[in-house]
Amino acid sequence: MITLLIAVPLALAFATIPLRKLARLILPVVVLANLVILFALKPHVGKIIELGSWPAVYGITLFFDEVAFYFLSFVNMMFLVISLITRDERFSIPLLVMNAALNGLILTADFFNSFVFLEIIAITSYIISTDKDNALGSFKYLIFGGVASIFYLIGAVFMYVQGGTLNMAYSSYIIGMSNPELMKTALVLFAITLLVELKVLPFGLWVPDVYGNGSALTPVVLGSVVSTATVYLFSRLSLTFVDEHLPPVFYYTVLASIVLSQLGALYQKNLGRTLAFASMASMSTVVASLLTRQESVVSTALFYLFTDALAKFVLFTVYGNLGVANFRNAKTTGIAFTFSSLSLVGVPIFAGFWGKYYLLKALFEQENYVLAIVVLVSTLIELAYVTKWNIEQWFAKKETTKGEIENIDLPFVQKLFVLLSALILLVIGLFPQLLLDKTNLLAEKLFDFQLYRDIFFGKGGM
Amino acid sequence: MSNRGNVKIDERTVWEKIADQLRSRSMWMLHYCTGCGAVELPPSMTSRFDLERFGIGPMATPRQADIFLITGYLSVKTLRRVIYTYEKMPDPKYVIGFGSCTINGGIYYDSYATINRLDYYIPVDLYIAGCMPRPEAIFEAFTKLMEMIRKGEANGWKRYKENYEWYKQNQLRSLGEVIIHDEFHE
Amino acid sequence: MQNILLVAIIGSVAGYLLSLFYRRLGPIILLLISLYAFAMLWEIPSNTAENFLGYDVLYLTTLGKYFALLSLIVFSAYAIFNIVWIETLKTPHAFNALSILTLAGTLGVFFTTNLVVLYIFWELTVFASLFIVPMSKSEAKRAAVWYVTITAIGSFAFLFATFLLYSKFYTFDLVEISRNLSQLPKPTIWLVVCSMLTAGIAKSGVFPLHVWLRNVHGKAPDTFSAVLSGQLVKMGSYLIALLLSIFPVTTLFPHFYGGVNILSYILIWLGNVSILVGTLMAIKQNDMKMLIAFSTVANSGYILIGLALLDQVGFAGGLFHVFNHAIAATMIFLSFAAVVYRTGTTKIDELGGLIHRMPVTFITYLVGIISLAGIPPTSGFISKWMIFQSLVSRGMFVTEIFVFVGSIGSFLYVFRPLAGVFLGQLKSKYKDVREVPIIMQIPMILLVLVTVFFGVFPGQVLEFIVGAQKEFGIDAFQYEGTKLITSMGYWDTWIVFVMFAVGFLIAAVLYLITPKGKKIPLEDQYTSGEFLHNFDLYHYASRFYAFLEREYGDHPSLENLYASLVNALKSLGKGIDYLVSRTASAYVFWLGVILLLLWKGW
Amino acid sequence: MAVAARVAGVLLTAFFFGLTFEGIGRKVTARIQKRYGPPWYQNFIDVLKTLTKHGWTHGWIFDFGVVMALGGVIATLTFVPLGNFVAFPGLDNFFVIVYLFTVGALGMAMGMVGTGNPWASIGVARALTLMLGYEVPYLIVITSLLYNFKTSNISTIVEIQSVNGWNIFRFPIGALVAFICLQGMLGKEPFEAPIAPAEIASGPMVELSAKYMGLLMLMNTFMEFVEISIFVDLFLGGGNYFEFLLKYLTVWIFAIMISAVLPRFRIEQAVYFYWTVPLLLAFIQVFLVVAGM
Repeated sequence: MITLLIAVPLALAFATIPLRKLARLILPVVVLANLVILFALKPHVGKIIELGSWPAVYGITLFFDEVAFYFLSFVNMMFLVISLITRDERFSIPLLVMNAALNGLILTADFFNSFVFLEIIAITSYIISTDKDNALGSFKYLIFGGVASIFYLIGAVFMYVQGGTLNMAYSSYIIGMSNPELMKTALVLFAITLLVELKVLPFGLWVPDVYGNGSALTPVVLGSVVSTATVYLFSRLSLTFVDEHLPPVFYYTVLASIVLSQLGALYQKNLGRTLAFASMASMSTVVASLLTRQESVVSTALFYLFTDALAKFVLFTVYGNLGVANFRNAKTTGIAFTFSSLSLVGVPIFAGFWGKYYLLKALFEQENYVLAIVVLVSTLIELAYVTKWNIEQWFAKKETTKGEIENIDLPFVQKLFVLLSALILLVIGLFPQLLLDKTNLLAEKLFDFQLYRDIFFGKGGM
Repeated sequence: MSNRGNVKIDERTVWEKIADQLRSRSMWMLHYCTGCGAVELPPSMTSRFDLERFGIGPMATPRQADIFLITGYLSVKTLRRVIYTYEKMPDPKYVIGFGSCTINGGIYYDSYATINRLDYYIPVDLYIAGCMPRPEAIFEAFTKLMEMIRKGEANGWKRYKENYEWYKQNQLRSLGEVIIHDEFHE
Repeated sequence: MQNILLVAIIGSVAGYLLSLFYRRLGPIILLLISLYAFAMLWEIPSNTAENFLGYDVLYLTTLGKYFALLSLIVFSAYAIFNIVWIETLKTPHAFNALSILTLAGTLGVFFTTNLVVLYIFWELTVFASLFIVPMSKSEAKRAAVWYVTITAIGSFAFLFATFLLYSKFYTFDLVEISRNLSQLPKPTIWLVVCSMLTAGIAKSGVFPLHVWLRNVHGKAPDTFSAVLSGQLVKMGSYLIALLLSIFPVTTLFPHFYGGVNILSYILIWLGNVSILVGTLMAIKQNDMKMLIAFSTVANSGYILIGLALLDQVGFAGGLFHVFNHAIAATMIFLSFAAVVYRTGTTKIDELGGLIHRMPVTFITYLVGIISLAGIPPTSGFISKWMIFQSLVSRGMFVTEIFVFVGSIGSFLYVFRPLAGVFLGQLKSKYKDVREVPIIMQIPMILLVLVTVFFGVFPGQVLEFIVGAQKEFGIDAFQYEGTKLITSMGYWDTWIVFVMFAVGFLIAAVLYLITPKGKKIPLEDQYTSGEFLHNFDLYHYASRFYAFLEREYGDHPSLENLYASLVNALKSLGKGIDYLVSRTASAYVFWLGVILLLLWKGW
Repeated sequence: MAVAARVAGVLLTAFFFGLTFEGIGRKVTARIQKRYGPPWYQNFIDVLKTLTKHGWTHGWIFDFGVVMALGGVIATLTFVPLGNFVAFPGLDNFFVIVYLFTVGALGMAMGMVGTGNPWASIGVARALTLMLGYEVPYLIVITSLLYNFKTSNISTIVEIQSVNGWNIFRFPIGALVAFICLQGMLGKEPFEAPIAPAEIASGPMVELSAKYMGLLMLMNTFMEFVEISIFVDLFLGGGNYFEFLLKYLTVWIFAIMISAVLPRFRIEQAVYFYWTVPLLLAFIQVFLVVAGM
């Protein structure tokens, strides 16, 4: 049943190629269907689905547990909102394909399969990033993505050669027992690929041109949806299968990336590129917290990830449609923009504050002062430019040639969703427990390889 | 002090009398040297002839001054400032004219720029003869003035107030209407 | 306490909605809230604990109650003044809502000793006041960003210390933390206390972090700079007072000089430098609001010195100075707001002779500067006297130099607007300026009465201060009625006031029996014989202390230092931006190089 | 009633002896300039003469300023101890007197600038800057004294001195600094920039006609009386009323002699001088006091 999540969008994507107009309408329906299936399958979670009833070791298996469920629901909800909001129908088909690939990526338990889905996502995101004729930016993104994905393939080959099987659970268990050194090198290779998608600075040099090109669609799709899926894969690989740290050079580069991308954002004169650098910074913060490999820190990192994704969604949508807006005559959009930007910075009554609060509390409990100070410094720099932009837009006096202030505003649909997500941020801000319990569950699940393996071993195979 | 029927009747109240006693013993000169006689003042104030013995000393502003010394010839330009400063001095105020230039124009009587008779423009209480009187003459004048004040005869400031119109008319006739065309005036 | 906070927060939303119909409703609501809060708070005895939305975090100390009542006085004066002044604003609804929110935030800060809740209300106040600052002048935008960033430096340091303490004691309650603070190793204590104090120092505009004060107070909407300087700065002083009194500073840190421990000595030196900087810079300013902004820096230095002395007289002096400066700064800024309401400019040399058209504003400003400069009949003198007594009794002569320069310097810089704006020649442009409407005059007159009343009968304020001192174990300040007693000597405010009245009476009698002076117009001046036609120029106001300013003309400016620091960071960002926008071929090349290194390195 | 009598006593002493000593001062200056100089009662005549003249007023702030000035200085006067003759025993705290003194100064400043004449503003600006100059070393030295005797009550210091000798011998440097600052306070010759008759037409007093000039002269006399009596109390010890007046006269004559022969400092030179030489001496004095001399 769960395979429908992959099959339906893929099938419909290619079915609707001839009727271009139709694709525009099918996309939201398909995503809605995904959500319905997902929630229908909620009760019997923690089940393996073997494609073509081949046993786990040989065939391709999908693994559907709570972690996958929550990530899938978040990804598909964001996809639903995006599909309702986008106005240009050129990208409906790539979006459908991307949806299928994303569902596949989260569900698969097979190395090669995850590589395939990763490739499909990469290709569709190259296409989407060409919005607003940003050819050079997407070409650079293509270069980065292409070269990086080779490493993922080499890593998968290592796992297959050593582990004998492509199944994640089996091979990592076998290699874990026999040759942990190789496991570490494979993880490094996987990390290089994923860090490109996770926009950590040395690997994420393509991000400002792609995100900052002014289109409403690209940054939201890449920023909120694809990054979240990649975070899932990265945490699954680095936390569940391997129980040693990545080489410390990764940790320091990520820390440096946080501060440097904030500084990059501080320098920018164009709001789009500032937000691009800001999303790089926040994603690097999440990765840095994942690299600490402590359960409490990881759960707060996920909390921070979800609230940040929502906030970025609002910021990018408003910027995509209005550019540097004048909120004097677009009050509700302005309030939504200010709410989400303040939540990004961590002002008390918004969700972002609890994200940073729990993160810092966890870090201090683990005596990890370095990351805490880096987070605080980065928030300080972020505070500076976010306030600058907020004030710039609230008190801008943009007289057009006709002299009166032109009052462009978000169309109703987008304004509705933007306001909705801003209010969600406020609600989470007032009652953080709602999201925190779920992320604690996720973190706990991510860490016990034991349960993951038992389900597989119990099923069949060796 | 009006001399009705040639009998000088002293109309001053008791307070006025006491005030005049005080005013006579402490006179402050307006340090505004209008003519060539001014050069006589410093020697009269320094160690050889000490004016301060009589309580007479120089003051920087007309607001605090009692005596106004017109020391010599008075050109039309300075006359306008003399009148402007005279009206700035508080009552009672006394004017002393030095030398003949203030009486009848002296050696500059036929010049286009000077005025011949000071009395037409501001009331003068005392004149000192001499084409620039020496300090002794100045002392003579000051003691005379002190005596006049005590007796209540130095009433130039009252005369100025009583027939103010007449003085104003003389002043305007000699100075002419002051018309200025610059950015400050409409 | 909880319902005061809830009323204020709901009030801010109500303020926004109501002022949509009629813009003057907003300030009226703010007035009602502050009066209600004042009445409620007066009844609540100190040391009561309450819960706020389920978490029992609110705890009212006497110190908190004192500061809260003071801020309510400032806010009510601000509200009454706003009822008419709100007309000049382009965005009144947001202004009303955010100022009520600021009140809610400040009251929240004063009502709690739980560190996280204090941080939350602190940030709430900062962000509420942030969006008000750029509402009037356009160049205030940059000032607002500076305001937030520097205050954020302080509050993030505070947050860092809070979590450090939490990781050690698993509690956020300040009282409990202070009880077992001494278990921590020495360097950690230093780190925690200093980083917490940075928040207080940043917000109260003390020396290293005073750079934002000039622009923000100078360019904020006129009445709001009264709240900024009169009240929000006091939040910083409150935090310093709270930390210095709750943490056992005297036992934790070694004694240094004159009975003062090393931490207080450093704080005193920070206070000294901020007095010097504040005074010398205030003397230079030509914009009257920026001038008073720098006087706030100087007075925060005073308060810091008073508080850091932590003894019977000095601590009481510091707390009393908080009261005086709050009231005086509010009065002065309200009078400036009135001047700007009528004339539209804050530059001193463009104004002049306003006393003849706006007497009530003049009297407010006069009593304000008499209290700010610390001259006897008003309450300003009492606090300065206490600080002097404490410093002299301890023999800290270097600090005394700065304090004396500060107090005499305050005569100089408060006199500059007095002579430049209110006295001297009345500019022809403002010939027909009228006095501000009655509603604006009421708060000004009220504050005048408050200053003079507490100048003569300081009993009520001293009662709160003594309560705060007793609560934190500092031996309380002694006073009987109006006689203030210290180890070095005592004086009686009532007798001084009576003798001042007697002296005034004698002078008045002398004035009346002598002949009456005739009133002459402003143009009838001694002009050393010259005929002047344009009396606007006959006014000495620009570069008032030119001869003094030349002495310290080329002084190092901290503002430029911070600006160049930010530019350095931005150039780092520029480097990243340079890296980002390379051509694709460059990336391929570099990737190849990295691969080679990896291969060889492996 | 005793208090009222004492207050009246202090005021009359100040009025009578203040003006006579000023007269004597003028005679001494004249004698220095080889002149006879005016009679000793000349100042009485000057003051009373100005009070009888008909002057001008520049509005209510001008009148209020003059009255506040005189009233403030009279109030300060009542607290100053003359030897052992004190109007309010115990209440004569040094800081109260110094700051109550500034009420008079502020009143005068406000009144004079209220006239609207820029000469007055320049004069007052100079006076305040000069005050910044001399006040700092003065207060440092006096506070070192207060720190030494552990009290800030002037009358107690007077009693201590009657027991163990005048302070001028125990703190010579302090006395020197205090005297230099006294010269600035009195506005006597070297530091006469604020009321320079030649440069700025007698500074603040430019618009003072008749009785206002009289009241301000009275105020000036009372100010000098307060300043010198503080100096005498703190440095020349106790003794009864007449000894106090004798010491007052000697200090006054000494100040007059210095002022009679010196030209006038420019205002920034004055401040620069005050913040280098006297401040340095004050610091030496403080060092000695703290070191327990």
